Amino acid sequence: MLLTRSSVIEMPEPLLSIRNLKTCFPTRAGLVTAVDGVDLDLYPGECLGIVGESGSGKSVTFASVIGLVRSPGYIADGSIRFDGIDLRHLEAEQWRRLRGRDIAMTMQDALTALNPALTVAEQIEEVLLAHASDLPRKGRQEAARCRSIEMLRLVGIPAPDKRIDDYPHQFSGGMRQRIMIAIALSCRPKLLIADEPTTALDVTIQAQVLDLIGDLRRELGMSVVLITHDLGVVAEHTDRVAVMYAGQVVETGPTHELISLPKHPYTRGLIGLIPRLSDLDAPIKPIEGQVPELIGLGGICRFHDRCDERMPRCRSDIPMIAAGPNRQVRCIRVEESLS
Amino acid sequence: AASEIRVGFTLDALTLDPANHRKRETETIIRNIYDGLLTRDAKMKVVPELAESWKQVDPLTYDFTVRQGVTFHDGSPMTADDIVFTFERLTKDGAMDGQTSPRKDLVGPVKSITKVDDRTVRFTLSEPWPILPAMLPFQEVVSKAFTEKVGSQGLATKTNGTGPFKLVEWRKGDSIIMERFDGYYGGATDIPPVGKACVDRAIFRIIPENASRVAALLAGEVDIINELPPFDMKKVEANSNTKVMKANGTRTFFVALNNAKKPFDDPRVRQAANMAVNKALIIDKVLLGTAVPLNGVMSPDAFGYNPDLPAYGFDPERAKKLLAEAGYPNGVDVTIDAEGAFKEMTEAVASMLTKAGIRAKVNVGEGSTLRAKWAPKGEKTGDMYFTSWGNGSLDPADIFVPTLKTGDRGNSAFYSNKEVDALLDAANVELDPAKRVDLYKKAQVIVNKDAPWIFLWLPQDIYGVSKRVSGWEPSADSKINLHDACVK
Amino acid sequence: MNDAQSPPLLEVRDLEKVYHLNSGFMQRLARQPALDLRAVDKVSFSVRAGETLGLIGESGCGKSTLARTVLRLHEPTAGSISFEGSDITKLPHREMTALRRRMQIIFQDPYASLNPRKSVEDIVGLPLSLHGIARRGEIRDRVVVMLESVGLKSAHLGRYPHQFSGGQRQRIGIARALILNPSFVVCDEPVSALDVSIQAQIIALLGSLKRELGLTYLFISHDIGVIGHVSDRIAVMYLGDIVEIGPSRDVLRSPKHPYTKALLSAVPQIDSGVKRDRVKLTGDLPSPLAPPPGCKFHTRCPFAIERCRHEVPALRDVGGGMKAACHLAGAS
Amino acid sequence: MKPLALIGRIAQLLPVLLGVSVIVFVMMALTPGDPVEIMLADQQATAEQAQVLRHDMGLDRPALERFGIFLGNALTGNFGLSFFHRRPVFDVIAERLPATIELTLAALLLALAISIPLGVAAAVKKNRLVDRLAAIGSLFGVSLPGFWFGIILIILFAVQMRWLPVSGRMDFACEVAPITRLMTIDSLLRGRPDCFADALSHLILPALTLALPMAAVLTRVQRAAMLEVLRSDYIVFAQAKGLSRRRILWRHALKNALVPTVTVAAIETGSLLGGNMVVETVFGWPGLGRLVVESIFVRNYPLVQAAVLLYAVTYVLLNFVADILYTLLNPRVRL
Amino acid sequence: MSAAIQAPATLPEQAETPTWQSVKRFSSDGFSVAAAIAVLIFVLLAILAPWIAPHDPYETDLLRRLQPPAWMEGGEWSYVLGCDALGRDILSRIIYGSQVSITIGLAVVLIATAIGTVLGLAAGYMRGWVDIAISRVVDILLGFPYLIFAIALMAMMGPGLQNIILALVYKEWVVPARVVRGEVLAAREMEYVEAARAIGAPRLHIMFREILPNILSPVIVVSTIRMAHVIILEASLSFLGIGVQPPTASWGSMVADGRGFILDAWWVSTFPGIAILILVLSINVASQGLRDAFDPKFSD
Ligand SMILES: Nc1ncnc2c1ncn2[C@@H]1O[C@H](COP(=O)(O)OP(=O)(O)OP(=O)(O)O)[C@@H](O)[C@H]1O
Ligand SMILES: Nc1ncnc2c1ncn2[C@@H]1O[C@H](COP(=O)(O)OP(=O)(O)OP(=O)(O)O)[C@@H](O)[C@H]1O
Ligand SMILES: [Mg+2]
Ligand SMILES: [Mg+2]
Repeated sequence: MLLTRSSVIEMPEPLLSIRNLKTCFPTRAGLVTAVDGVDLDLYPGECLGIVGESGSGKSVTFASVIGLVRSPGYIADGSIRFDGIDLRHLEAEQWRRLRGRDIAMTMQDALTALNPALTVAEQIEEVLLAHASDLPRKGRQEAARCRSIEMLRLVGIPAPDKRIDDYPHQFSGGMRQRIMIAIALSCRPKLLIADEPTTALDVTIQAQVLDLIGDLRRELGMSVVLITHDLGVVAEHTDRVAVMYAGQVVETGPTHELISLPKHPYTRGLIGLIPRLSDLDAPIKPIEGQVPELIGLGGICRFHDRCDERMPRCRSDIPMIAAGPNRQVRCIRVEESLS
Repeated sequence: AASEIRVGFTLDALTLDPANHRKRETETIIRNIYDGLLTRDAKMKVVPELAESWKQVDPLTYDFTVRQGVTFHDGSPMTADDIVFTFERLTKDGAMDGQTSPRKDLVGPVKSITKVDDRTVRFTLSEPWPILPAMLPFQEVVSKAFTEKVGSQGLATKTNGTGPFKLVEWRKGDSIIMERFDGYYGGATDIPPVGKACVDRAIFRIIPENASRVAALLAGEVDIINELPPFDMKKVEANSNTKVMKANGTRTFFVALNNAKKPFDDPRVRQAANMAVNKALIIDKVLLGTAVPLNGVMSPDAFGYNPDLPAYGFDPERAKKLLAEAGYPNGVDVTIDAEGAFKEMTEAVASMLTKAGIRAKVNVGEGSTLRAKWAPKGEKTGDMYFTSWGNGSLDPADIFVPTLKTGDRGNSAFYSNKEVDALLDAANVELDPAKRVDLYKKAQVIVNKDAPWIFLWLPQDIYGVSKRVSGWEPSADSKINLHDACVK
Repeated sequence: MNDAQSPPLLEVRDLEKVYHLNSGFMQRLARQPALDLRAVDKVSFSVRAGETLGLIGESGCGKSTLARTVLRLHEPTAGSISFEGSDITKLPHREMTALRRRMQIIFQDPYASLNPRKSVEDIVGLPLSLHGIARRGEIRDRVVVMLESVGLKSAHLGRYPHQFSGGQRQRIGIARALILNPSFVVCDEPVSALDVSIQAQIIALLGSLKRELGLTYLFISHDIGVIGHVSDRIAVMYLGDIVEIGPSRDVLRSPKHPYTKALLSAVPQIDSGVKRDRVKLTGDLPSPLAPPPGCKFHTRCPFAIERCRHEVPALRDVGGGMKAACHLAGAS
Repeated sequence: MKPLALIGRIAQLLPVLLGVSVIVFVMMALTPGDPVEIMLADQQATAEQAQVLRHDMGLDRPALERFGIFLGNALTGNFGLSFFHRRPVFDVIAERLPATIELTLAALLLALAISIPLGVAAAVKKNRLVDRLAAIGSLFGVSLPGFWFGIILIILFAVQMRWLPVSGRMDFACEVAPITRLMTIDSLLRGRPDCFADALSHLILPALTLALPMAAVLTRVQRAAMLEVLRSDYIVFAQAKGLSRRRILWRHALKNALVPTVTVAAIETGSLLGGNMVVETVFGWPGLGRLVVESIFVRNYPLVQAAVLLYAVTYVLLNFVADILYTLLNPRVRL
Repeated sequence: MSAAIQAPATLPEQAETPTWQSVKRFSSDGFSVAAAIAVLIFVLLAILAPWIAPHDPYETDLLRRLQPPAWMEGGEWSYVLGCDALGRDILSRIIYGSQVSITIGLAVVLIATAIGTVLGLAAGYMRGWVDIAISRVVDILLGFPYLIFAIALMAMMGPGLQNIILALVYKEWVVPARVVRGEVLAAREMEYVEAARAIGAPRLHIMFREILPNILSPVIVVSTIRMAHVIILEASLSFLGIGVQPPTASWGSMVADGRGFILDAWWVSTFPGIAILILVLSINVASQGLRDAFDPKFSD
């Protein structure tokens, strides 16, 4: 209803479009609704940043997209369309062909995401062998190996032809992350979901890896979803941002606009508590309270008990509200300011 | 088709060297490959085998005539030299590559063995020893040349005998496979039929577990099994293909009472114990009639057995009275030691004793430990010991003396009676068999009255035999001789 | 900072901590090469009473080791530590135990640092009973007071760690460290395991406690933003060495060591209006088991010259109260 | 594996072997019973003869000296003569060892063949029928007293149904010249499928009796390991790569999930090797375990000492094999 | 994150110790509870044997030798499960036999766990020569085949309940010692241990008050599993003829005694065999429940 018509005019068809996504986990304590009514669009060639605190549902949202919600979790509601396909009703075999080829993913911790018992060569080649239809019939194996070495070279592994037969533990953290990126990109996917690709890395290495993703994105012309909890990373590396809180998107918008002019109290709080090197004396203002449990929350603003500006109406279901071109905010205060 | 007889047997041979063991089961296996100078017939009479005949020249000298035309399995003839070699190997210290044969004492006080001529070998003793012939069966003759070739150690696994079968393969712990020796001279002439073995192959298969051994017989996997538990006789009889065969055994069962310690230092208590046990019931119910009750040491088949010994009837009331007389009006508390194998029987005995006021607690121990505990040199701490003594030679010298002479090897009752000692000593050197019998009979009467043991019984050896087997009889010396056995 | 003259509370000289790997009995029998991991390599610094020294560096550079060695939770291999003017390097166990009342530590992981089988009262009260400071009856009262000062309630006394959120657990850890009234507290990455919104709460709490109780902190973090915010002075570590140390403002504004420069420029900033010169590093962190000879940073340093390959640079004054271990520092 | 590491292994072996030797020696020395008396049994013997035998057995020397001699000889691979077989202990053990090895290997293979697929299936179909059945089966497996179960098997399969032989290792009709001395393998090598079938039929029941409890344990281990692996990030990543289910299960997951199974299998095999005398007794299997137990009962010291040393060496070797398998399965581990 | 799931939305006012949580988790598992009850019934049988057993388990009567169970021809209802070779009531002997199995199982596991825990703690926490010494002994004992060890020990010390317990304990402590050592090695690296050191806690306090409570649950779990093992081991020893003394009835010796009659009088060894199976099965089921309850990371 309040969809940002204006954006559609400027933008082409979205590559990925999530509507009202709801993903749940039954647990001992009750039903955890990890993602509750998320709407997101991703356009071709775009880099979308997803920020939010731990447990806010970033990973689960995109695990839902790629169909890998861990058991016993399940998608309870909503639609996910990717490149004209309805992802919610795919057969196992269709999924298999889609994953790795059209949608690729990297994970937070490369050491645990790479199989410790298999060589790097095997782990790259198997993706190519599974998906690349353009490999020659004869000598597929060799062709796959050649292309794997190419990929490793592309992500900047020195002497890839020698190192390809090593095991993951023989590489440093940054190199492992790059290997994972090489694996994800080996079939030139249309969409890369990078789930916290650098959280486990030191800043100097993190910079190298993020730069690499940026370069490759431009080179291969793909779309990237960059999941992170570091606003700084988002600021430097993404075009557009979605802020998540307690299983919901609370604010979206072009990165610079959103950071310089946050409209949701939570976003404001987030930005306010980041220590800035440029202004050491600026006090950091903590957000008091803690993230609510995702059990039986019902339709209320999830931030209301931590919010300085709360009012009685916040205890009702708040939809995303358009707040300017390409911007949406889940806060009724915005409605007030608009009207 | 080749005929084959299979014996399900309790224990494997320790060695195939006839001179290097002391094990009854090993003897059984070896005796089918090797023959000895003498052997026994079904009635336990000692008869010549590799010897043609023998005679006692004087109390210290025996001459053996060597049978002619006997060949070893390798085809070489057996000569007097081989016999001399065999017995020197048995009796000379360190004659077996530096080791001494453990069988040395089985041939008694032999001073020398000499070849008189090609047909005669002479044994000279250092003191009179009337039972020499009784001890010679199962001292098998080996080939001198072969032994020198393979060495004493080699003889443990390689054989070259004169017996009815030659070794094909020894699967250690599993089976011993033998085949007929076609050059066999025929065996003892006093035991018909004389000739080669009847079956082509004979196999001993080792099955220690009773239930498995019986199962193997019933399943037709083996033709003869030894140590058939009495309980299984009914089943073997009921099976259309199998039958039970029995032979009088040679093992005397008794409960040794500690004569050196209260309460059994009093003969009245010992007699009371004898009256408390209902032997007949146990023999009837547990042994299913496969044993003869004993009132003394000796087997009824043995040399010098006294059939006229009075029996201690089952009479718990008398027993209690005797106990009271001996100063135990309230009964006594004792333990009765036994090996695991005899546990059931011991428990039966113990519960009978208990009912007569001798409250016996069963202490099951491991055989070797108990043997050490009850060694005559030991500390004499036990009360009662359920045990047995085997007497393969069926001569009192081999059971009466060791178990009841003061301080002798097997005197676990710590029994000591000067009179008995004197009688036994006299009998040991008495060459006139009739007089020897007399001496032993007298000694048996005294022992019966003194009751150093609870006299129990002499079980029969029970075999399960397939009905396809013919010509084979169990023998009282517990050795299975397959020479005459045939299968259909 | 007026206390440039006040005597240092903690003074560390040439502190060294070597972990002997493969030194087990069996490994020695197996003749496996003994590996010496020089986690802290001749480090010297001092902390004045009332100040916060921030310690920053990449993962595995030896920050935690330094902290634990200073507190003698691990025995130093060489060098000396003096606390409140007296040498504690070789202090016997018993006296060291007594001294622990004065120096405490707050740990990184709020999950692993609380014994899951003990109630909050036991955890926070244990230091008191161990040191025989308070009688049984008093302990509870003092625990309650302490809990309230870190923002918890007396209702929490009987609860167990698993019943708390990460931020609350960290408060329990702080309470445990502060109940003995220490003067010196090591904070070993007290906020890195926490969410940003909670991080800020804890940083604020630590700040106010410091002011109220007059504490001195050695504050460890790998987040320069946090370090810059809380510290008076900053020390930068690389592979077991302190490569640069100085007042926060100066270290952050005009770093002298190329590693510090690279580190600062790599930190993603949200105020992207500020355009920064990226000092881009190439290559990976060398293995601490086989650190490069000469200047340990030369393998990744964009400015390395021949001299850096052989000669170990000393940590020397480069003006403005700053020290840096670089042959090129100060020259520019 | 580097030679240095091998030296380390051997160095590790020595204190264990020494300790084991001391314990077994002391134990045997403190056990009442006299091997000479046991050997002479109820038969004709004089004190002199006993003394001669005692000398032959070396029992007339003081215990400490005997231990020294034993150690010295053991270093050169000489374990002396068995008191009762009066042959080198080494030979006597070597004759019985193959049967034990064959049985143990068969049990191990059987257990692995049961437990790996079952464990994997149970993990993949968690909380479904297979899983429940596997769980119940495992519980029964570890709860069955082996001796009793063995007897039940004999009654069922050998006596009632007559499908399988009661006891022994191979029929006598089969004379297969030894190569490995494992009957099943030898009969195959010699081209005697009939004998192979026969040897196998003898092997099945005892191997099953031994394998069942082991399979039960391994199934649980395999299932737990598989579940753990299936939860791990690299499996999610492998799925995200669009690999086939088969490849993910058998290549990515199993290789990692086998690691704990290998460890446990090594430990279990060790205890199997040293604990199968009960089964050997029930099935008349001519193995080493029975021989050792009999030897303890007759105080055959040299044999017991040598056998126990052998078990200890095997235990260490098995762990060593497990370590090598680790490195194959998990390249992170280096020897 | 996972912790966040477990912590209830509103913190309960009443204190929930982790142990209490585990107990609650255990008691919500019907299967395990049933097994635990079965174990309890066996314990009660053992304690109340003199009052429950229909007959004197030692009273022999050769006239009842191998009398079949009641429902078979020749059976009597007063001897429900039949009689053994000496005419003793099998049911009564099984009831009394539970005393042996349970006493041995409990005693061995308790003693071995106590010893193993202390030594494992010492080895894992103190490291150095203490660790080397203890680990070597553990290795040596592990390298020693269990049954042979027990048999040799029994031959050395003679049979009897106490000696069986000793013989089993001699090696059994190795298992908890290993488990504890492994757990301690992991636990000593935990920050809460370092925290205890930082506040000046003495070594013994750290070992027994900080670490021990945290590693107790795997120890308890392992111990219950071992109890099942021990009961079977005792039965094996009795089977090999070196078990408890007659006339004491031990299930293992009952199976052994009866195996000679298995073809016809199957009841003599089958019923005690089933008794072992049920007890061990119950212990195993219960211990699996314990493991799931106390160590949620294992439960699936
Ligand atoms: N397997 C699961 N079972 C139960 N709850 C789960 C599971 N996986 C995730 N959750 C819950 O879903 C919510 C969202 O988790 P998600 O992993 O998406 O968070 P995130 O934003 O990616 O956090 P982080 O920054 O820590 O990765 C959390 O509250 C988490 O507890
Ligand atoms: N107990 C130990 N034994 C051996 N090596 C150790 C030990 N503790 C730390 N190290 C090593 O010493 C080096 C420094 O470790 P330390 O924990 O001090 O680093 P850190 O700077 O605190 O890193 P992080 O930011 O990851 O906590 C590392 O290489 C580490 O592997
Ligand atoms: Mg995530
Ligand atoms: Mg650290």
